[in-house]
Amino acid sequence: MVSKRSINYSTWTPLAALIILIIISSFASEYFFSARNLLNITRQISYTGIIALGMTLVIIAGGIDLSVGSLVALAGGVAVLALNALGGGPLAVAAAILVAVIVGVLGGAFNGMLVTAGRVAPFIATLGTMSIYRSLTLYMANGGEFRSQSDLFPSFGAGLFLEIPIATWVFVILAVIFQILLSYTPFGRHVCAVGANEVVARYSAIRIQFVKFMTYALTGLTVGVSAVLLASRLNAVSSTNAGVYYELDAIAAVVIGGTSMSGGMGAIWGTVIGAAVLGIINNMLNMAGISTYLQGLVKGLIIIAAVLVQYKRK
Amino acid sequence: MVSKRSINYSTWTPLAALIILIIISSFASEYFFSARNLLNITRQISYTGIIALGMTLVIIAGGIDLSVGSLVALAGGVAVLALNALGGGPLAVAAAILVAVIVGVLGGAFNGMLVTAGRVAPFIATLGTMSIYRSLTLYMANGGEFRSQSDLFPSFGAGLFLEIPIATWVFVILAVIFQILLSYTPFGRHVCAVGANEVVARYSAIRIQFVKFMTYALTGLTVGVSAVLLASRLNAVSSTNAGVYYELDAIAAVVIGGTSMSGGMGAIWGTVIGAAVLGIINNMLNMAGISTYLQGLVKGLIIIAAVLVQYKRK
Amino acid sequence: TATLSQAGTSAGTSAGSEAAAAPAAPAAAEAAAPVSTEPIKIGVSIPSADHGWTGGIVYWTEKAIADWKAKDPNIEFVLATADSPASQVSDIEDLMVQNIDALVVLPHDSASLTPVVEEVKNAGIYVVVIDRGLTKPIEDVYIAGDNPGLGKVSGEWIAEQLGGQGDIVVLEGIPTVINTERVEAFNAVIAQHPGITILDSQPAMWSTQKGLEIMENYLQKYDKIDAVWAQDDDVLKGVLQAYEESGRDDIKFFLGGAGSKDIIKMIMDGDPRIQADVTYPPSMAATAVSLAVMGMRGEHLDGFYQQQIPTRIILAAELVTKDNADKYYEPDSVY
Amino acid sequence: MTNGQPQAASQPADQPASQPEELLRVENLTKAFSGVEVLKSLNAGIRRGEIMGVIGENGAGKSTFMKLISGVYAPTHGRILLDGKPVRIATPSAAQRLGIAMIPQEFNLINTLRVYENIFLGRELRRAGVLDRKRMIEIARRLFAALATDVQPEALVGDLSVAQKQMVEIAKAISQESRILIMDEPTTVLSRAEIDSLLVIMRDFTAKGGAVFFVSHKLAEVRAVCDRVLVLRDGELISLDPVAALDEHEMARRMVGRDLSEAFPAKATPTVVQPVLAVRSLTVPGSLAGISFTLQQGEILGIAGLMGAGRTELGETLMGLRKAQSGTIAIDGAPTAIQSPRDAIAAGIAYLSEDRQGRGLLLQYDSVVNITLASLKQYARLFIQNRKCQERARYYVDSFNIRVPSLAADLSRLSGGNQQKVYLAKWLDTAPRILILDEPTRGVDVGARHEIYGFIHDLVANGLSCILISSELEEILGLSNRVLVMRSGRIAGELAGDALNEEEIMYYATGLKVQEIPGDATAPATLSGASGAPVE
Ligand SMILES: Nc1ncnc2c1ncn2[C@@H]1O[C@H](COP(=O)(O)OP(=O)(O)OP(=O)(O)O)[C@@H](O)[C@H]1O
Ligand SMILES: Nc1ncnc2c1ncn2[C@@H]1O[C@H](COP(=O)(O)OP(=O)(O)OP(=O)(O)O)[C@@H](O)[C@H]1O
Ligand SMILES: [Mg+2]
Ligand SMILES: [Mg+2]
Repeated sequence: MVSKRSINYSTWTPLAALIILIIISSFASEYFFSARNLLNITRQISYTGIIALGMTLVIIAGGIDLSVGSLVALAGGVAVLALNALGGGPLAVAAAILVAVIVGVLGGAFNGMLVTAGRVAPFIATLGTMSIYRSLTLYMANGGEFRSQSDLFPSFGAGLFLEIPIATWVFVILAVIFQILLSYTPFGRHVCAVGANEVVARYSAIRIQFVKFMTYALTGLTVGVSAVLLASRLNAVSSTNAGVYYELDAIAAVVIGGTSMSGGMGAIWGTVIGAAVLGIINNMLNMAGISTYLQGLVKGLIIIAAVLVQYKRK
Repeated sequence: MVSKRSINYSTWTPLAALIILIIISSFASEYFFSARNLLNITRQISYTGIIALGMTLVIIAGGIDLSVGSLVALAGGVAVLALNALGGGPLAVAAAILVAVIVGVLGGAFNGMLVTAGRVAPFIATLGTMSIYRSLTLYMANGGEFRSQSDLFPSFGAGLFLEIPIATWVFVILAVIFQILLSYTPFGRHVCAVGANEVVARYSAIRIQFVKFMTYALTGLTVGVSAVLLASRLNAVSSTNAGVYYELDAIAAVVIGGTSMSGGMGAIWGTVIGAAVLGIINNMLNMAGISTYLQGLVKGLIIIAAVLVQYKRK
Repeated sequence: TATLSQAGTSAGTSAGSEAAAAPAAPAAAEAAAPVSTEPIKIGVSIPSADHGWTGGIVYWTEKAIADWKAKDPNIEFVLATADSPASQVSDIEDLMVQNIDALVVLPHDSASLTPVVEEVKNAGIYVVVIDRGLTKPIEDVYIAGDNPGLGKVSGEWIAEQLGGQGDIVVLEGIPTVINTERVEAFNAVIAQHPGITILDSQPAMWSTQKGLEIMENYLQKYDKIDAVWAQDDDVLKGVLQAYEESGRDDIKFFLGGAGSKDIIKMIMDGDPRIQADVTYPPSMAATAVSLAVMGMRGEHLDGFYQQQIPTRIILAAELVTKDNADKYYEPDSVY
Repeated sequence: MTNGQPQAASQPADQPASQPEELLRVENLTKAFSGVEVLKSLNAGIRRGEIMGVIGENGAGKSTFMKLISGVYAPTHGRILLDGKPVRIATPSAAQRLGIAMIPQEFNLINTLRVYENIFLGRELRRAGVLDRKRMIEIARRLFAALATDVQPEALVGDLSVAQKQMVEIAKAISQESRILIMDEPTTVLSRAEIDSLLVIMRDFTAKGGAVFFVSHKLAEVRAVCDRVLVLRDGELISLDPVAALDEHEMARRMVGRDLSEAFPAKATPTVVQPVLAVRSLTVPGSLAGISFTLQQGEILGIAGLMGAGRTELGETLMGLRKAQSGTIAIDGAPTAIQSPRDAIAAGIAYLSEDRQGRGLLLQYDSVVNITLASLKQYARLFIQNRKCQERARYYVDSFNIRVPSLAADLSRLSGGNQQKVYLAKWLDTAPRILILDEPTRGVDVGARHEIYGFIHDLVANGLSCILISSELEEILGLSNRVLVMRSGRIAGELAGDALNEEEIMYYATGLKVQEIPGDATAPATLSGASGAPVE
């Protein structure tokens, strides 16, 4: 019966929360439905949304990654350094993107190493790297910003393609890829198996350690992508507050999306909805001009409500 | 065999980490072993340490509480308001202490309600209340500080009893009480059972919901105590950053102490050691005068190392 | 403290001139050969770099420490940064254990740090407080920027530029006393100009990204905005980004705050959107370190006729415009 | 229990005796857990086309033996030869590659995955890199058709009943093109029909030259299907003989090492007729419809029925684990509201679930904690008196002769039968007056089974009343004074005295017969309840 709940959980229920929220928002502000506002939201959610995609796999496999926020700052920072070192031309931009992704993957891989080879509890391992990655970033930037000298770089982070922000495109495409990965490939099945019952997974000839490792590495990849989008958007990376609290937003998106923290099952598209829910909450609160101090209250209530709705629907 | 690990885990291994750390520290700074410094450490760890005691129960019962940091600010703030309202005399101080504890318990109880009656996943429920409690605090203080007008209030937060800080006394006494609660009472046994296998617990006529609820309420109590100690130490409570990141420190203390995040087993005294480990790390980094940017790096590495040591010893 | 300053004056006067010169012209530091001085230990406790400006504080503090170390090997510094009032209290407790002679502190919160700094003072340690005043006058020297001033100057300049007519939006900082002081002063000024309406005012947490998101929303909500007050230059960067992307051209000008080098540079380069800035220099931290050293050594400021260092130094919130921008440009600073 | 069809199939004649040489052989195979040798230098071989029965008491080492062959454990020493060549079977996957498939005693299924996904876990079929669901589902469907069971390939394993899960395990094992099939007590939870089809499938498998290890406590089945029988006792090989050479009594004797007295203790018919428990038209939407019956002081009331008849639900409802929509429960004639297990315990009711590992015991805790878990109040005024708990646990371990390395050893290291005894002890420690046993001997060997029968008998003799839910008709018939037969949530009939025999039970269980008036004096209630009740 436990399984039962978490199953409904990850089916249609997150949608209910989203729809309710959209209705509320459309009343809260007449600007909500303006095309531009909706596009803004899609872009605003893409940064944590992309990370949440990787986080979904990690959580389904029974893990957690608290280090993503710090890793965003690190990957973005190094990317900007590379960009400036290479002169900021088109090739430099391409290189910067590559570098960000590589740093992200390496950072994720290190988390994976600690959890698999080192057998450190994921919460602790990534709590540690959260502190480590941030510290490295601060050290490199001496507490300041990584500033890009390229005029080309911002153009793609801020740019549109077919009227739609590039960040949004990336988010959607990655979401589709991860959905396929999770639901239509053996690897995806193995991720669920590992999260649901490690022993059984081992008996079924699944390389548990490899699967776990990959979930962290993939999360690192999403972090890298998110980092470069963010960096090029602002054309700079603040070592102090780039990516701060991203881990909480990403995890919240995953769980609101119906993936249970206990692992074993979840859905990528649910996570996308979860990210949308959070984005709309933020947008609505700003639009409605609610007392800034009370925004946290509303946000907290809505997050809880969103999950409550899921159970009621059950 | 998983269980087997968490057993060794929670027996003697955290001690190894602590001892190694103490040795390092004594080399890192000649001041480390000065009585004054050691007493400082015990006081410094008491604030999150006390919270970690309650957190241990929550985690053993299979839950988690992210809201403790915000609740510290809320309970402390309300306590200061009460203190000032009552004129800051001895009675007012007593009242303030009571108020802080009551607010803490209520806050914890609300978390418990959400998790049991509301059936919201603990991570999400407390992620929500984390935001809610902080927001309420900001709203009441209008983003500023709650300043006590009492000269008596600070005296006990900063005060000594038999040369030992009062905060330390409270920590030790509460630790003993919680150790007894966990290891020598039916309630403690039930907490373990619920965390180990909820279904079995239910079939064994254990009131699962009640037990879970109590773990959160008790955590709220520890938060209240910690909050009043902190408030009286500072003679004020900052609505913006009082208790920020306490949840991470508390959870880290619990897990370094050998309690597994998956629940079912754990030890209070392990948590005390975990808190000590974290406190010594901070103290050592300050004493050794390591570059402020690299302190995070060292801290992260040591947290991971501490847990690694536990496995090696296994 | 009397005894302290006595000891100081006797030993100090000789080294006085260089000492005073040092922070003003760090270049001179290397030249001067160290004169024999009794060793002193100075503890510095500041907030960790949680946004651009505090990043600047850390940068300037370390710079001053480096300069002084190069100049006088007998001065030992211990620097600790804290991410919350509670951990700053711990830091200061740890500093006391290390027998410091002087403490330079930028309190996370005024009231929260007062008790522990009082303990420090009672232990006979020389105390220099930066920026956020304690709730009791404990310190030997207090140096700070002018928060209400920043709000006031900003308000007056905007009002003048708008000719008393127009709609403006405000992006506040992290909700703290500092932010409140600035915003209240600003609002007070604007209130005197009925022609000017503040359409909206939300906290951007002194973060570029938050500034970007909030400005995006502002641009959604308000079809006509005449001017923007961002209060902090990091936030202003995000604001400009959002404005560029929106492709709108109705906003006449933007005003940031605290004088980060990028924004100052833009003013120097004559960017039409940004014609001014208001200072709140993080370099005050470096000055504070120097004041601590000089205070310990019992020196007085060069050209000052007072025997003692002034106990209160408030750095005015100055208006930076194209004409004087170069004087405020710090190319090496992180902020 | 004797069943014709597979028996016929078990004539040595109709198996390919063409190539008698051995497929797999173990030499001096030894396994020790933390020093304790649980399998002692075993030498044996299995031939192509052979079904070898492996029997022995709980803890004899059967599962360990099987786990060694299937790569779950590594032998302490000794070696395994496949086709005469030594092989190292380090992991289950290695075993799979060598063509050795295992149906484990404990379920190895992922509840959150679908049936077909479980069957193909770790060896998914793919087309163009992505999963080929169609084919996997199709194959799964065929497997279940062959097994004559109604499991849906796309159902979530978590929603299946115990028996259905067992079927999935079987399908998973036979779906791997393997030469050696290891079955560790596959039939314990199966219905007769399912068992029969399974035995047929085993035959097909061997007919193709494969070999089967068949671990079971159901000696009749062993007799029916096996060619040779390997008897283990305390980890040692007692005998390996053709099945023809021994009857069930002989098997049992070799397993236990002594002659077993009469299979079931003599029934004690309750002297005074005094109702302890009276249930009136108890209804739980979806599972129970107007259940009415009475339990007499000191009687054993059997409840028979097919899988899914709702017996477990009845037990769970009486224990306050499921919410009854209507109906009354009276203890000693006094109406008693049972809303929660606590109420049930207060009312003197104890219920042993059919799923002792999932619902009964905390496997990572020791026997002391487990035995005192439900009765902790007795041992604690304010604090738990650990010494008392220890003594109590010791008492049960001795009197039930539970084989534990030590009181402090966690239950995950105990064999099924010993776990069951601990489970019984746990509930007897709540001093119940009404004991509800759901499949109490599932996966328990003859020896332990007799002991448990003995315990039940003594308890009842001492005034305890017992409801015995079981799929083992033998057991029901052997122990019960009266038997209720359940069918789709209703009481289809009550049998006692001469009417109490296998055929009658089956008639009611399968719906061939329905009693108009259940034996109770509460016909109206029952009828109204029954008529108004939804059919599953
Ligand atoms: N992982 C383990 N660690 C320690 N001891 C074990 C372990 N697994 C089994 N044992 C011990 O080995 C002995 C044999 O266990 P095994 O499961 O093979 O018995 P079995 O014949 O399968 O019994 P059953 O019929 O109840 O399944 C038992 O005494 C058991 O306690
Ligand atoms: N262990 C279990 N896990 C999940 N569901 C179960 C379990 N046991 C029973 N059920 C559910 O209860 C329904 C009724 O089965 P139940 O076990 O109550 O019948 P029963 O008459 O007790 O037969 P048996 O006890 O032999 O399974 C099953 O169809 C199944 O859906
Ligand atoms: Mg077995
Ligand atoms: Mg059943």
